[in-house]
Amino acid sequence: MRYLPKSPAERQEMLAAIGAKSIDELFSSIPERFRLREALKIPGPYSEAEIIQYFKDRAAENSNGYTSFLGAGVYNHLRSVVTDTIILRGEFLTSYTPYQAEISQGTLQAIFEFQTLMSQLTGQEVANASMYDGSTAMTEAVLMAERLTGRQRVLVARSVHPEYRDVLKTYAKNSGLLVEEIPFAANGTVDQQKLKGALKDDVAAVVVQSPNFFGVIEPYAPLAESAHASGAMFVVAITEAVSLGLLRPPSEADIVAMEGQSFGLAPSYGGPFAGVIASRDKFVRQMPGRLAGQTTDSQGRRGFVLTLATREQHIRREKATSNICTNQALCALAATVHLTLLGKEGLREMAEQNLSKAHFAISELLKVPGVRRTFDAPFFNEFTIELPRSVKIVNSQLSREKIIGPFALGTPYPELTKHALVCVTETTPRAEIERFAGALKRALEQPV
Amino acid sequence: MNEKIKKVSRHINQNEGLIFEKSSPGKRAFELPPLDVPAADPTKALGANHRREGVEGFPEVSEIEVIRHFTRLSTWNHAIDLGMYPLGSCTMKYNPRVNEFVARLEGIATEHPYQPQELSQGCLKILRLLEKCLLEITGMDAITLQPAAGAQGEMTGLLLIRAYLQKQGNPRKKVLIPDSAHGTNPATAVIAGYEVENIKSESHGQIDVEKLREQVTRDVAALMLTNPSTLGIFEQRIAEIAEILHAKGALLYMDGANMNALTGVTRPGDLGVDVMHLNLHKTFSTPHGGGGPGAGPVAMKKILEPFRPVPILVEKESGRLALEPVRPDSIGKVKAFSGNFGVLVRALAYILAYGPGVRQATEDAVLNANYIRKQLAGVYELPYSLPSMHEVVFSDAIQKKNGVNTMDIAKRLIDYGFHPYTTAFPLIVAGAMMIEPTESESKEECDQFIDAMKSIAEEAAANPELVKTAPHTTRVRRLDEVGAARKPVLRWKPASPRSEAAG
Amino acid sequence: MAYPKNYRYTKEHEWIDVKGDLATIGITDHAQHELGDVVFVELPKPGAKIEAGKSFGTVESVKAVSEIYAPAAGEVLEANGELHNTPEKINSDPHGAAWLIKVRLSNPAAVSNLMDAAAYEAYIAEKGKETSA
Amino acid sequence: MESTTISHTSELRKTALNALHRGLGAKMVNFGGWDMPVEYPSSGGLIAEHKAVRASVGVFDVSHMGDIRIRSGAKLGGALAAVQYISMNDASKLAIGQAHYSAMLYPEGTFVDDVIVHRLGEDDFLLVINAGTREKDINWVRENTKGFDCVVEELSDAYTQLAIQGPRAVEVLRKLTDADLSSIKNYWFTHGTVCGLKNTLIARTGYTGEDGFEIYVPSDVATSERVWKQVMEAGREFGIIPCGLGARNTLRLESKMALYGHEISDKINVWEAGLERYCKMEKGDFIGRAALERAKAAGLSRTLVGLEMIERGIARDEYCCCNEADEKIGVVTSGSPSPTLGKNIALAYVPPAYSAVGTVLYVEIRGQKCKAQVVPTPFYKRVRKAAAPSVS
Repeated sequence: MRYLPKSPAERQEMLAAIGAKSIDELFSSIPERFRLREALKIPGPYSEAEIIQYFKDRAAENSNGYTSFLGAGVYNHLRSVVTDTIILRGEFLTSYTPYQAEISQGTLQAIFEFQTLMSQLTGQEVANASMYDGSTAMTEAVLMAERLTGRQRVLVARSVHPEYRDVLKTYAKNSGLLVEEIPFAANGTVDQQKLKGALKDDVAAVVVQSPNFFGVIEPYAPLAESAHASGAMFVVAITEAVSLGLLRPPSEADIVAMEGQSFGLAPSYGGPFAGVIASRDKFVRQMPGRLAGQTTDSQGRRGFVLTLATREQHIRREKATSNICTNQALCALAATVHLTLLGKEGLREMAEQNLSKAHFAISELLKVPGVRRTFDAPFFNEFTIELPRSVKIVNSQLSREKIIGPFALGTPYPELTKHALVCVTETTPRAEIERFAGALKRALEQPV
Repeated sequence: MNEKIKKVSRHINQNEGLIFEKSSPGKRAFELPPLDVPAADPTKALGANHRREGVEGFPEVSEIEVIRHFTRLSTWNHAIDLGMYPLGSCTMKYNPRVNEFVARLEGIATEHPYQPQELSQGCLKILRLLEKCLLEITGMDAITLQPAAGAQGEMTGLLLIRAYLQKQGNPRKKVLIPDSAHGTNPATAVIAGYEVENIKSESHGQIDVEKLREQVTRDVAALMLTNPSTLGIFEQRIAEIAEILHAKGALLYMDGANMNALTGVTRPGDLGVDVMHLNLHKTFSTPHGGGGPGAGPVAMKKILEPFRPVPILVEKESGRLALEPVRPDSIGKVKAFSGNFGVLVRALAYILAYGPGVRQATEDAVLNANYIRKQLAGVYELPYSLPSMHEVVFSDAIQKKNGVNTMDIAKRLIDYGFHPYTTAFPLIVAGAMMIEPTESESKEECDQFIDAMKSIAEEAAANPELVKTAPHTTRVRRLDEVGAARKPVLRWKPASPRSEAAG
Repeated sequence: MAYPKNYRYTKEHEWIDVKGDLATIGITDHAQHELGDVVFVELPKPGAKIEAGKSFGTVESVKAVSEIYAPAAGEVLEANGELHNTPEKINSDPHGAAWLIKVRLSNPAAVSNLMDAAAYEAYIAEKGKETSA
Repeated sequence: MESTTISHTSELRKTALNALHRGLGAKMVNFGGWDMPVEYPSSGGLIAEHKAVRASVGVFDVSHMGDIRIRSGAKLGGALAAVQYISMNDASKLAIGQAHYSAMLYPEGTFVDDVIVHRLGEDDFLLVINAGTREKDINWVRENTKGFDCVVEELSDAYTQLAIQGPRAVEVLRKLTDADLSSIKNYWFTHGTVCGLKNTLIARTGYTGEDGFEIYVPSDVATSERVWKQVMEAGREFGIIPCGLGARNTLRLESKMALYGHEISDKINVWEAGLERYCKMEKGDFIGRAALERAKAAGLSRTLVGLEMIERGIARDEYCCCNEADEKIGVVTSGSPSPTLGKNIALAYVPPAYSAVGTVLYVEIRGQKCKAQVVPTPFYKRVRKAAAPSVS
């Protein structure tokens, strides 16, 4: 087998050296009756060519040739080939968590740079080395707020990504956390009156997303004010990180939980991505996940180590701040390389193109008879429109024209079955936007 | 080496700064295609109070600088591609490159989790086939591919157990965890809402079954067992252990971290295990990537099937596949979207490459571990005499006499071109040296490792100081972890009289 | 390092120095030795109640966290803020400058059940044998 | 333990056996101010002498070595206190009749000289020192033991010191003494009658890496020559031959035994020399201790490694070591062909980064870069019999 570097003779030699007659002897500690007699019933062995063919065949059964207007937490952005060139280097790809600092300085310095970039982006003082994804990052942020405040009630805006809220509920169930949802106002932002009403001195955190799930940008200041007024932490979730190239960062937030997928990571049918938690220095010892810190070696040279490890499960065991061991180092590295390539200007320009295309798109779509804008509030690259009929039906018609229609809000928000979340990024050509508008017009003209 | 010297020579003494220190306004490494729609005015579109003028401190460099910066950093890492990486319990095996290739294919990497399922049949078929393979390998009845990593798999597994017991009226209080277990287990148990009760290993490092009998009460929800244990020893009475638990209505959870010792040889399902997680980044060769991403599928027996996290992959009568978002008894969602798909793709590519022949990989892994054990026994102390599976645990007892401990020896290994083994774990072995070669090491590589370990043992006796101050060949020497923890510097800040963060 | 005669000691390696119903509490030289370089200390706020045998804070080294257990019950009057910036004091002067908290004891008499210096030294000597065995 | 520092006294010193050596046609050299035999062509020369010691037995005249006796004065314990203060090993661990390897250090933690310390009695020690450093050593000892209640006397000229070395040395000596040699462990000694000479010091020590004895007999020519001849006589059946300093040097080199002025000197500290196991920091204060503490904290800048030449050429003292990049990284301290291994070997100081066994580096031999490789040391290890356990 091509992955195994031993000849039959060498195996015999090694067995002899061990003093075993057969390989089975090495498995003697497994009770005879439990040892598999026949071979596993799994396909293979396949040559490299066959493996590639298998996956190409599967790829052909997916959405090739379609233009998509989906966002809703996973975004299609330009990615430079440089990013893959770097993360495919064996020294990054095939190394372990940098516990042995002396021979992991590459990974450690890259993480330190990632932490710096994330702090700068989010307007926070410190960011960790990444989490599984945005949904778990937001959940961990809430648990962090619980530890810091010693309170157990959490208020989550209903305009936060539905799947993020679901994950939070799963974790909350057994940690005695009480999750309550705050409705959204007519303009799609958090209903501030309802929020004030729900806020008492037992609330650990107020969680909002911006731009929120409807693409609407939340006003941080008043929300932060009400949260802090009752001693709760203000937690901001961000699913479209590119927006930070143009949007003022949530510097009012105590904790920011962000999905980094927009930074050089392919949609990849939902993962792997890279979550981020950023916060204030004074909270760092309650922050989950790994942290790279700068220090010096015995000769006074600058070097980096994983630090404050005592928060982690492998030391604290049952007292750990989280049970997460892996971060998403390679995804974080991809994001680091990607952002380094973009740089200050590139990120700003990318954000501006998203803004421009989205605003062009909404103007085109609103020309279509029967299409109305749902929320009258500023947005970045996603917006919600109302159609005269169920979005699902419209989408099935659109797909005949090789268009993957916008996200149908009806499933997570029953009251919004006729409302669609449209996403347009710098990757969507003007012609496709116009084709979409045309197709939508035709779809709506057809009798139901 | 003097930080001022910016000349770049051989990588071990190369002095590459932080990317921020190379930044200079006006440099670019990326250009976008021209905008083909009217430019929107940000201030008008967003409102002045939402507007931001670029990200302060963001680097401005050219493409070649980016390439060089990260390429130089990469040379400071050890990696499987460079040589043996014998970290115990981490299963640092070869990461096949075809896995990377297929994960990046157009139509695989490009797919959106919300696209219509009739346009996602390819993705769903991949998930389906992987499920089938993993079920066959583990001997279980049902599986979820959702969890993002081993630790989340553990949590998912315990939530399944909790939901199952809850359904029967009582979630129970305690989870039993052997003292040899990995630290994640207790951390997970607590997050799943359970108290942790440690159980002591008997003198051979196996679970003390007699004591277990007493400890398993109606309060016990489950036992979390790592098999083979972190000592690399197979839990011989596991079937009996399962019976004891089942008799009291408790379940057996198996940490599959060490599945590389069992794949194709025996099946946890047949051993009486009720639920287990797999680390695809260990046993199934997906790259560790410096610490993630991973994936931690959870395989289970029928009784737990109804509680699986959503979405659930189902086969419609038409033969078409679908992800179902709701299930009445589901524990809910553990992660947004549908698992770490990209990682799952790589794992399937690995399984297909071997097919049933994966047993050979397991045999070679165990062969390597036992070969190293044989050659180093006597040179280093073997705290437990039971036969080793895929990894072997020595202790530094002999070298301690010269004041040389496991960490010193580990660091000296670096000078010999190897990554250190796992130190100071498992906790029940003082000065543990936990070595897992995996099947990816040739006899030659194993022999070189053995020679290095022998040579270090000699040095430990003849010239302890040399070992205690290792490594000597790396770009940086032992780093001041105490200083790093006392006054954390966790991000770069522009050098200023006040801020020393830039070092 | 000598163990002050006037202190009392616990099996969990805390010391307590009682004056009337006021007491100062810290960790022993043995404890700081076991722990290694201390990097962080977590202490209760004034006004907090502590219970005998219950954890009231933590001391962290690079690779270990240990709970600090109250030798006796009482109310916290003051926590040693110094230690936040100079945790290393716990390594250099555990029995003096690196005291952790000052408390008003609810039952000063109970302290007499704890080990005196001699008993404590015997106790750690005994432990030493176990571990080396 | 010998020195090659050339003495400037016009008149070379001679041992009591000088005439005898010349009679045997030995090739004589000025060795540290002494007129000493380097090899005996008549007995086959250096290689034959070397092999005789490894395979059977040979005898060396090492009377040029110095001997310093330190005894307590009125107050008991004075001698021990003094020895503890001037030497780095822990003499309090010595039983009467036991000896150990040690060294006298400068306050900088570098070497005044290395010594073998014998404990003759509770308050009575004998330090055997190098020939070339005799004056320096004795003055150093006198200087630094002033504060102690002890008497220091130099006995160097009182003894003729013969080293009978090799696996069969015990059989040779057994024929000449009443002492129970089998009861003398390695690095222990006793007093017994040798060649009729009562109360002769018999030590199971040596400088060859083989089993063997060193005996100390009165240094008058008559007695010395008589004992020498009787030893040769007793050894004949084992093929004993006289051995010179040449063989002595190759023998100690194969066994990685330090030579003053080469592996150790006033420029090299204990950690660098890799002699940590003979330096007992925990025993209390001694000259050089503080500096060694600091040196430990500072970390190693160089360490002593064994080299084996891959390309032809013999690495000699003072030759440079360099890496591929041609950077000078270290220096050879001793080098020679190894008669036992049939290879060219050397000891050298290099940065720890080049110390791993298998590391390839280059020795500059007369402008020529010759490839060498770091190998495990000692180059030669004798198979010990249970009777003679290791010192360390």
